Parts: sequence; C-alpha cells; structure tokens
Amino acid sequence: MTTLLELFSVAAISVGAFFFFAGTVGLLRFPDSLTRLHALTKADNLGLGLVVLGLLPRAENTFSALKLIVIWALVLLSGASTAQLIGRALRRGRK
Amino acid sequence: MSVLPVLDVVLASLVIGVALFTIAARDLFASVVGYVAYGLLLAFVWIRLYAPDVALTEAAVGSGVTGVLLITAGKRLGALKNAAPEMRPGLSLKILTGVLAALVAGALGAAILMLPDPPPSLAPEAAAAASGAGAGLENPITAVLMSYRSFDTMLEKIVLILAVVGVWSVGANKAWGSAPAPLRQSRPYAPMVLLAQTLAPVGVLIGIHIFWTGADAPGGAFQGGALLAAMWMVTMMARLAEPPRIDAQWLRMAMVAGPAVFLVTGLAGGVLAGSFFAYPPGIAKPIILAIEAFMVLSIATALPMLVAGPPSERPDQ
Amino acid sequence: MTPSVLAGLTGAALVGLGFYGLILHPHPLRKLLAFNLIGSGVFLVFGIVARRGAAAGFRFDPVPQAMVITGIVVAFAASAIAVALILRLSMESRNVTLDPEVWTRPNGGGAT
Amino acid sequence: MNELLLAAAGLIVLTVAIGLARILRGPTDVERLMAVQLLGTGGIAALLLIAYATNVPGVEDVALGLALLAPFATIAFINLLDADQGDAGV
Repeated sequence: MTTLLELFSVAAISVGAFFFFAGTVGLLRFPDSLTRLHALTKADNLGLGLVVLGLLPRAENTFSALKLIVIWALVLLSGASTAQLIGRALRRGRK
Repeated sequence: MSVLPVLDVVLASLVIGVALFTIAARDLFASVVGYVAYGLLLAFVWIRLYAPDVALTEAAVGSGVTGVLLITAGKRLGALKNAAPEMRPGLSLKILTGVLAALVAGALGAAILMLPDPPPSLAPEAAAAASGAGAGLENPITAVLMSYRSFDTMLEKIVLILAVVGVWSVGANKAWGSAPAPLRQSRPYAPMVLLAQTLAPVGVLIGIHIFWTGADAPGGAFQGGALLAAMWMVTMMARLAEPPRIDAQWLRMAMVAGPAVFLVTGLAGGVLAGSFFAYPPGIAKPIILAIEAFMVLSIATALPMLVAGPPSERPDQ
Repeated sequence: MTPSVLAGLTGAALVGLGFYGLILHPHPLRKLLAFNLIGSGVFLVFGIVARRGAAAGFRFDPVPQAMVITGIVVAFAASAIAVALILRLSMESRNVTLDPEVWTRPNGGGAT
Repeated sequence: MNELLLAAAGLIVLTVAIGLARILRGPTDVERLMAVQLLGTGGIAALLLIAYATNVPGVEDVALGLALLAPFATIAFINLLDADQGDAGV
C-alpha cells in the first residue's frame, strides 16, 4: 500500500470517527427532537461512509470491497427512510 | 493491544447498564427499546468471545425478531385498553427479592471463577466430525450442528414446528384456518414501502449468501433463515404482503420440509451408511448443504408465523 | 481478568437482574422480558465455557457454541408461545395480569 | 496501523455508548429509537474496524447482517406509534 493511500485511509477513518462523536454530541445536546434526528443522520451516513471509504483500500479482494459498499448502501437506505418515518412520527405526535 | 481490555470493560458495563434499564424502565415500550439495544450489545460481546456465528444469531433472533414479537404483543395488549391493576410490590418484598437475586448471581459468579483448569473440551471430537466421513466442512459450528449433534438439530426444528402449532391453537375456535392479524394496522406509508421494496430483495440475497458460506465460514442455516424471516416480516410490516392463511398447503409444507428431509436422510443413513444420521463418505457435504437448504426454508417460514400470532377472523382490533 | 471471565461475570449479573425482574414485575410481558434476560445470561455463561475449551486448533469449543445457537432459537420459540398465551389470557379476562386474586374475585375476571 | 484502527473502533463505541444516555433520558420514545439506531450504525463501523484490525474471519458478515437488521425493529416501533396515534394514512 502506498503511503498516500495509507494517509487517505487514516484521514477518512479519523473524520468518520469524528462524525460519530459529533452525532452523539448532537443527539445529547440539541434542544429538540428534529434537530437530534438531524445529528443522528449525519453520524449514520457520513460517519459510517467515511469509515467504509477509509477501509476500502485495505480490502483484500473485490468481494470484500463490494461487501463494504453494500453495507454502506444498506445503512444509507435504511437511515434515510427511517429518518422520514421518525420525522413523521414526531410531527404527528406534536399535534 | 491496550485498547481491547478497556473496550471489554466498557462493553460489559454497558450490557449490565442497559439490562438494568430494561428491568427498571417505567413503560413497556421503553423497556423493549432497551432490550433491542441490549441484544445488539450482546452480539458485540459474542464477537469478543470469538463467536461470530452466535453473534449473528443473537442480533437477528435474540434482538431483532424477539423485539418485534414483544412490540407486536404490546400493541395487541394495549388495544384491550384495560390496564393492569396496580399491584406495586412492597419494600420488604423488593429487598427480599433483591437479596435472593444477588445470591443467585453471586453463586453463579463464584462457580465461574472456580471453573476447572484445564477446561474440559469437546473440540477434538468436533474437529473429527468436521473432517471425518468426508464431510470437509471448514466451519466447525456447522459440523457440530449437522454431523456431530445432528439429532439435536433435527429435534430443535421440530420444537419450532410445535411452537407454531402451540401459537396457532390458542386462537379462537371459529378463527381456525384463517390468517393471523396483519402486522400493521393502518395503510402503508410511502417511505416504508420503498424501504421494504428495496431492502427485501437485497436481504434475501444476503440471507442466502450467509447460509451458503456457512459450510466454511461463520454463518449457516440458522442465521440465513433468520435473515430471510426478518425480510418476510419487513414486507408484512409495510403491508406489501399479508400473513398467509394458516391452512395454506404451501405454508405447512415449507415448515415441515426441514425436519422431514433431515429425518428421511437420517433414516437413509441408517440403511446406506451403517448408522442413524451417518452420511455416506464422499458426498457428505452436498447432502448436508441440501438438508440445510430445507432447514432455511423451515426457519424462514416458522419465525414470522410465530411473530404473527394466532389466526384472527377480523383484521386487527 | 481475561475477557472470558469478564463476560461470564456479566452473564451472572444478567441472571440476577432477570431473576429480580421476573419476580417483581406485575406486567406479564415485562416478566417475559426479564425471563429472556436470564436466558441470555445463561447463554453467556455457556459461551465462556466454550471459549475456555479452546483445543484442537480452534479458538473455542464448537460444541457449546453450536448449542447456544440452537438455544437462542428455542428461547425465541418459547417466548412466542408465552406471548400467545398472555394475549389469549388477557382477551378472556379483559385484564392484563397474572394475579390469581383477580381471577377468583367475582366480576373481577374470568369468563364473562 | 492496526492500533489506530482499534483506537478508532474504541472511540466510536465509547461515544455511541454515551449516546445511549438518550435511552435513559428520553424524553419521548422516538428519542430512544434514535439512540438505538446510532448504536446500530456505530456498532457496524466498530465491527468493520475490528474485523480489519484483528483478522477474525466472519466479522464482516456479521456487520452485513447488522446493516440488514438495522431498520427492522425501527419499523415495528414506528408501526406501534402510528397505531397509538390513530393513523389516518397521510
């Protein structure tokens, strides 16, 4: 693995971990449910996405790389649609 | 490797903390949410014990499907709108129970600290089962389930069927043969439908993949079947599919297929290979995979039927 | 303390917690949940027996691990039956309780 | 390098674990759901990092299964909330 790729890997994973941290802080500190939902989706999509991106150069073969991407795609899909569902539940709950 | 011990302690205290919450939470919903989180955490503990097979089963069955079962039950109970009479236990009873529980936990903990050294192990026998009789299975867990302890595994499938029969039979008499109540009361909602439509096909593929790799790597019939079951339930929860009538011929065939094929192969082994549940050398692996394929079918149909509950005449009350 | 001993002690604590909840909670579904906690605690204790039994080139003893896998599925089947029974019971009595006094009290429950 | 991956995994688990405080504090059930979802995603990330750092086989597949199951319980909870609020279907 070239140094450049290594550097990229480390950077992506660190930023990913940071997004998890930021998402957690948001979930705990933000004032109301909708803003907390916003923080959560950032951690979901970007945090995991960057970790996956950082691990991609380290994948042993195409199949493991594909698995990583599928994992990310699944979480993107479910994160986005459950955020819709949760948001709707919140809106209806307030009425 | 200085991070891992810290991680272990954090994980252990989290598991206990979330378990405390599920016991102490005031309402049922919160405590079931806690239980789902608890199942996820336990899956991580199993990973740390080098048991990815168990981790996957715990995440799928112990956390996911059990959580859905409890929440569905809570919904149906809530529909009765007749709260339990408050009978809060008194302080003395609480203290007494606490002491009793602490005694049980303490005794168990002491037993763990006093486990014999060197530990007894059946690993050599399992290794023999994995490589013996031409099985050629790389995953020792699958070898144990399908070869070394195959009788247990078959009976366990029968337990699942008996459980389904048990659940069906507590339904009202006049409802017999009809379909269980749907898993969602109201009309489907677009994002949920989209999610189910995309998730289910991918999930079926992944479930089959996990079953297939189970011969040589972590995975297998239980995990693959549980994932397929979860996908069927997702489509039912989004109202893309409704629970089938319980007298449907295909449903009953699918549920019985696993143990039936297992039993027939076992009997055939008695004739062809010399003993009950022995596989003819050389073709053991294809036979095991064939049995497992039918077991996947049985698990994938039985688990959702257990969650859907007894047949009900009307759509959910 | 090795990871396995830690996990085993966690399992023991879970059994204790579940035991407490099983006895004290009046709500039957909460009792069931507590019962599941006991179950997973027992599985965990079983799991460390598997981890300690590492031999023959494995990092664990596959036999107890395989039994835990079947155990989890059987525990779920038992929970499903319990849920079905609880639902039927409360449908008959219009009451969500296991309290025998509610059942024997006139007008308090039972078939109406 | 592996140390770094493990450290990242540890950090993620730790922060997500702190996020579990939302389960305790609520105040609504929806918040509890969010905390569980964060735990699921963080768990997947940590599992992947640990899998690449320690080469334990099969952990990737567990992560795959977790990713598949992530929305599973959430859908059930949402269905319950909808039922509670007397859904009109929107």
